[in-house]
Amino acid sequence: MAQATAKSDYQGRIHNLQKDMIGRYYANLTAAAEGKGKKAIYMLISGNPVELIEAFDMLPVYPEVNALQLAVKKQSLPLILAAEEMGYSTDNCAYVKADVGMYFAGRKTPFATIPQPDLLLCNYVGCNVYLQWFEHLAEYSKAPIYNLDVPFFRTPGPEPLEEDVTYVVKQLEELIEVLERMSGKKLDYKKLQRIMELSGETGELWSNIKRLTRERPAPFDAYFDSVMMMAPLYCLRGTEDGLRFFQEAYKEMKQRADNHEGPLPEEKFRVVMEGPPPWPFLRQFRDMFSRWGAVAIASTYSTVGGIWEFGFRHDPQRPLESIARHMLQWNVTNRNFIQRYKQLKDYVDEWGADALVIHSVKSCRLFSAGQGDMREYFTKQLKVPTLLIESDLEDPRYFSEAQLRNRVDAFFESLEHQRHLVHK
Amino acid sequence: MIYGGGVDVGSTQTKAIILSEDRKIIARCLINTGANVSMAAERAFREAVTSAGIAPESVAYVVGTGYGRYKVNFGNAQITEISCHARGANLLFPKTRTVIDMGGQDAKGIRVGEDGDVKDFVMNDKCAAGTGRFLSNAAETVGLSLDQIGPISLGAKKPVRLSTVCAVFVESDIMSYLAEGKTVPDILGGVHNAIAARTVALVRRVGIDPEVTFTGGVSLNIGMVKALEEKLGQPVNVCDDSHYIGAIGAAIFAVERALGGATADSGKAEPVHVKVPASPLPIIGAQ
Amino acid sequence: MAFRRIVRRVHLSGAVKKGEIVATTPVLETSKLNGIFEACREIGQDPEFAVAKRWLEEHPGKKAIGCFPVHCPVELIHASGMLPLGIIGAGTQIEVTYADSRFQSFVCSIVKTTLELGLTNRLKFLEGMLFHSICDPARNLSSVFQRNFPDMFVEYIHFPQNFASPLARLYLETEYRRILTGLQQRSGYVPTADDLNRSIGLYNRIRAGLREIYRIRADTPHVISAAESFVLTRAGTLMAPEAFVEILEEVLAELPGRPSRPKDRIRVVLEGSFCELPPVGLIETLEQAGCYILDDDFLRGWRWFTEDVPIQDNPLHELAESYSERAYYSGTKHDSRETKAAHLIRMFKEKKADAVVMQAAKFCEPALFDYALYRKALDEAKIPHLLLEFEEKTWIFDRARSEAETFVESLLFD
Amino acid sequence: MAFVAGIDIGSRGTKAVILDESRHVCGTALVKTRPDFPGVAKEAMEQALAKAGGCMDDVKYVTTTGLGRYNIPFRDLQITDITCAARGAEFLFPNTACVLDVGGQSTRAIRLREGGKVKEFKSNDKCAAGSGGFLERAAHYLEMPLDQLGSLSMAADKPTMISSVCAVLAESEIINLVSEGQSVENIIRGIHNSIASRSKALLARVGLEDEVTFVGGAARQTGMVAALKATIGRQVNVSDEPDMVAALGAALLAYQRLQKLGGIKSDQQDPDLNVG
Repeated sequence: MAQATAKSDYQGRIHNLQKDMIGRYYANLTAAAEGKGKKAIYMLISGNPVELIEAFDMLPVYPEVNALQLAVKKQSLPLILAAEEMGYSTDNCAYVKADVGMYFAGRKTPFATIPQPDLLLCNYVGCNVYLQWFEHLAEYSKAPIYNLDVPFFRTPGPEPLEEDVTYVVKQLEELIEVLERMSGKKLDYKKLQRIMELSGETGELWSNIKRLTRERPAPFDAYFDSVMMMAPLYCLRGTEDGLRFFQEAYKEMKQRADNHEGPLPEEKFRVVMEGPPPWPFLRQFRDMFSRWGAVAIASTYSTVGGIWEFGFRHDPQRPLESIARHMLQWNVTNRNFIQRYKQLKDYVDEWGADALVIHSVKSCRLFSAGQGDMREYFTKQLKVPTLLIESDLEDPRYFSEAQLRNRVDAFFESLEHQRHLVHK
Repeated sequence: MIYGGGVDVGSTQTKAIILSEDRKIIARCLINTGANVSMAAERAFREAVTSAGIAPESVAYVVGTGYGRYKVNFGNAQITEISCHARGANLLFPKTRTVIDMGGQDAKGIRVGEDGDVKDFVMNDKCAAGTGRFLSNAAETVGLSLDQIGPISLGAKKPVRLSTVCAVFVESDIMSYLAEGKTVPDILGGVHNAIAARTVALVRRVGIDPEVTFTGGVSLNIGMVKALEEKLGQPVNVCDDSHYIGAIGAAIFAVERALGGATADSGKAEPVHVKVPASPLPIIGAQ
Repeated sequence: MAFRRIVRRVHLSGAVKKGEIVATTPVLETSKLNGIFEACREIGQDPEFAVAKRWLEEHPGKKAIGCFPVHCPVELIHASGMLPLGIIGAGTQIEVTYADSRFQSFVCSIVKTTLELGLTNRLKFLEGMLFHSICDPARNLSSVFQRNFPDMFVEYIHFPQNFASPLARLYLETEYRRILTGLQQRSGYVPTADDLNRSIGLYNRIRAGLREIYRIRADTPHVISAAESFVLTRAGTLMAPEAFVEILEEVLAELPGRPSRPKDRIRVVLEGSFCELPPVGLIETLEQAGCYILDDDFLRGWRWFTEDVPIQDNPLHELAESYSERAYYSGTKHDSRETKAAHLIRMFKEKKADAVVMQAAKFCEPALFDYALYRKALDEAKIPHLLLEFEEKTWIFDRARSEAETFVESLLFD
Repeated sequence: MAFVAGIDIGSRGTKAVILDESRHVCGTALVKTRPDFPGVAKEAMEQALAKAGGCMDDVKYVTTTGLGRYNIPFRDLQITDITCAARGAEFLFPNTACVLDVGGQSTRAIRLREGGKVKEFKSNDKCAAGSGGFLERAAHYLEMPLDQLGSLSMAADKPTMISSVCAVLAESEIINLVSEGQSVENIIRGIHNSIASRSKALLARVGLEDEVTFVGGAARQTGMVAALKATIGRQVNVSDEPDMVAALGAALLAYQRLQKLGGIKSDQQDPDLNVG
């Protein structure tokens, strides 16, 4: 039984490194909250233009990261309830509710004190809830807001519209003016280029790491272990620290791959994971798959902040344009379903997967609304065994363990049975 | 003679089946699950063994299934009811390609292969959970018992349309219709149609190939059988053992494992318990 | 007169299903107006779109484009010689049996019923569908349409959200040009600026007429009920604008002479139903419970502008400009220049209302998010408010009725 | 002798309360709701009248409430059960600031104004479990008579956590807890706690203040009341017949109307007289 699986003491070198670095990041947040730190710029993970913020020596704050961290630490429910008492609906995104609850609870968390925003930079990439979220934070904090309006990647071609790129670049220029007013100093273009360089190399390493999971066994779980590497990718991208982390990470993962080490003693099933994980029950959820020897070799969730494994790199020669393309084109949230289907299919084919698992979360309709069609497409059209299960990424009330386990067990039982038949 | 035992621990009822190696049902037992699940499982099994008139030892292998499957402590293995229903339906109706199972907690659609293997399956969405509950709430609301409503629903002249698939709020729908003066048969007709429509929509996701076998406790409800056949536009297999099918499937697995030389200690339907690395926290802050 | 024919056709089409609470209009059943409203109600509830199909039969070679709420630049469709239609779910008219295998139980009803219309081949008569950036489910719905109906022209319009910047309206103009190019490829006709201005003129007339209806409602709510103006507006989205403008102006001509008697009701402003359509029976339930609904955001995107779109030599620019400068607020338009709450309270005061009713569709995130801020602001302004959640596919309103009645009781017996 | 009556036709039970000319409660009755609402209402009213020692003709004014309020031909007036519950609670406990009504179907929090009038109210979300019906089913599943739930709940040492908001899913959660071998006491207390916390959320929405009067069938359960007290940390009033409160409110409003219409001589009323 899931409970029976022993907690392993596996801790890679990068776990400690990550712990230190992110620890320092949170220390910076607390410092800012106490007025002893940098200016705090609230941003959203999807296609975040963190490079610009770094260029102005300002501090990126990600409400999403804070919200998921609260969930992981099992702190989210009371905050969600507090928000619902304020009038938020049970059907509203629980990330927002946890964040709002935390805001009114004094912004104190077990991991940091979150500073008030100096600027709400709503880099609205794909998700409409982002707009409401920051609209509400603006109302509560009275902080200035800039809606960076990123048109949805809605055209069939491989490239976004030129008008869209120009539109976003022009807005980035507006944003630079805003940041210059805030900081009282002009943008240091050379510095920005250096940051872009760092981001470029970081992206290169991250891409190489992600392509390692095409090995058998995959050296790490591209869903449950990737999330550990995502934090530095968002909070430290464009810094020397960030680059160092990914150099270490690549070394370690490459070594594991060369030694044919996987996260599980035996890799029985290779699955592609779609959708965010249930943060409040990450362990229980992972165990449901581990006990079947199922390893995620790719996941769309690890591309919400950007898709690097298909070649995108930040370009020091064209900073604003490549930031714009990162936002418009190279992150999963700004892509339509057809494009996401393609991405999943590429994972299944190039990474060699046995099945697709769709974790449908109520909170994030950007991800989930319509995943039934995805199931339809993969089972009926592509004949890829697909499991669709429902819970939530933040709200523990929507996680019914018995039901989930039942579905997961049944799914792998049938995959196992199919294999026996093939062997016969 | 080798025997296999299947124990299906459901939310409300626990069923046990003893199967002989030639796949003959030699004993069945059904009791209420009640508050102590492992005890219910054991009692059902023991009573089945007794009525089979064989020695408990001669049951070489026992498989537990259903929600309480992990509570079948004396069992050798646990297998989900999805696999078991497919296998059980395959024994009773070998031409089965689609299984529709309506239980108290879940509704399922299973696409089944020639040898009773699960090709694909779907289970109800969160908000359409509790088919059995939907019916018993409806029965309660019109003041009838669960086994009465099926036959009565057949007398519907103009079945009503329910505005909800929610087992909790079906009550208020029914109350409103009663307030409007709709007849009980028409309301119950509507209730059965609503569930049938919802279930067919669900099962369509795995594709509906004949023959269709209707399993689970609700399959004993004639009103539901008729409503389902109407919505499907094809007959469905049902038999008196329909609500035992989970246990039967479990017993088949048990016999197979027993004949495969597996014994109480070597049996492994359950996946091996591998050592799992700790899920690294996405962000390791101060802990 | 265009209208009589439409009425007869709808009756012939027989595609209409009753079963909702019957309207209790404050006048004699025999009047001409009631005939119009009754016909409009039936047009609005016809899942087979008989009126539009008949128009297409009468105009060989013409095509129709479906518009998903909230907003839609109907002028672009009309000027390229096609018929814009409001495809806004199917209410209680059809059973959802395919669409819920694609969209989960936590997705709002309109998304499912609209897809159901498609999956049951009821939208085959359309050349295409236009969606736009209102919310995440609608966004994904456009993709699901693209995958499931490859022959259909499915476009997704990006409406900018950064109105603080002058870039936004310039961008919308280029986006309109892109949509127009796509439309004219399908219609085979390249509209001139004059064509566009003619369409703008026609829809200006319609929108002005609707603004007048709403003015009359606000001043003399007993003369025309919210349910009536709703069915009228909805019918207008399902027929040729040339035909609708006649009906509209006929209604406006008839209204002054309409016999009616003011009732003892509370005066409310309704907000939150800008996308999914509330069942007519629900609006009537609210009115029967004792509310005069002075203003609402039903079919916001089809009434769209607070004043006429100027007729100038660059129509696309004027349309874009109007959206950023002269459009009604809605839960899907985020304008940092004035908060939605401030806007709602301003409207409330203009209308001299007693209370606000937030009528949000179940699972509608934009409306439900707005409620949290509205509630805060309304409490601070000491304005009584009631939240009602609805689903288009309900026809039993006991719960809403008793909540509305209680709300009215609590205000009346003050 | 002249009487007024209040009848509450609820989803599960139909309740009648009879007041006499001096506003004494002189008869109450509870019968299970059947499809035929007028019949049930009449039956309840006759039972209550029998206790009051009167007959139908003595009843001068009938107010109906609950979901069947429109279906009673012999009513003089229908009023929603929220308004009635508020009025009844204020009559029983004059200092009531908030009313929590946990009925068979839904849970409502009501904030009062002076005179037992409704200031604000909030019903539970369609998907939020925590109605009396949910308790009944849990009891049925745990094979416990409903009236024992309360006392059992008091015996809990380690209440379990029931997190799901949906009654149906909460039920499978309960089943899961049972199969994990949790004690019935702890599970029942867990249920009571979850209903209490949901109730607190509703009360907070309308503005939680002293004193809270708890009405509806669930208020009969000591364990439920204890859980509520513990969760909101405030004074909780419960009358002997908490499920009669809406019917009582209806009767009081009937009395008020009849008085306005001059059906009752003002010197006969004694507002201080109290029941409960």
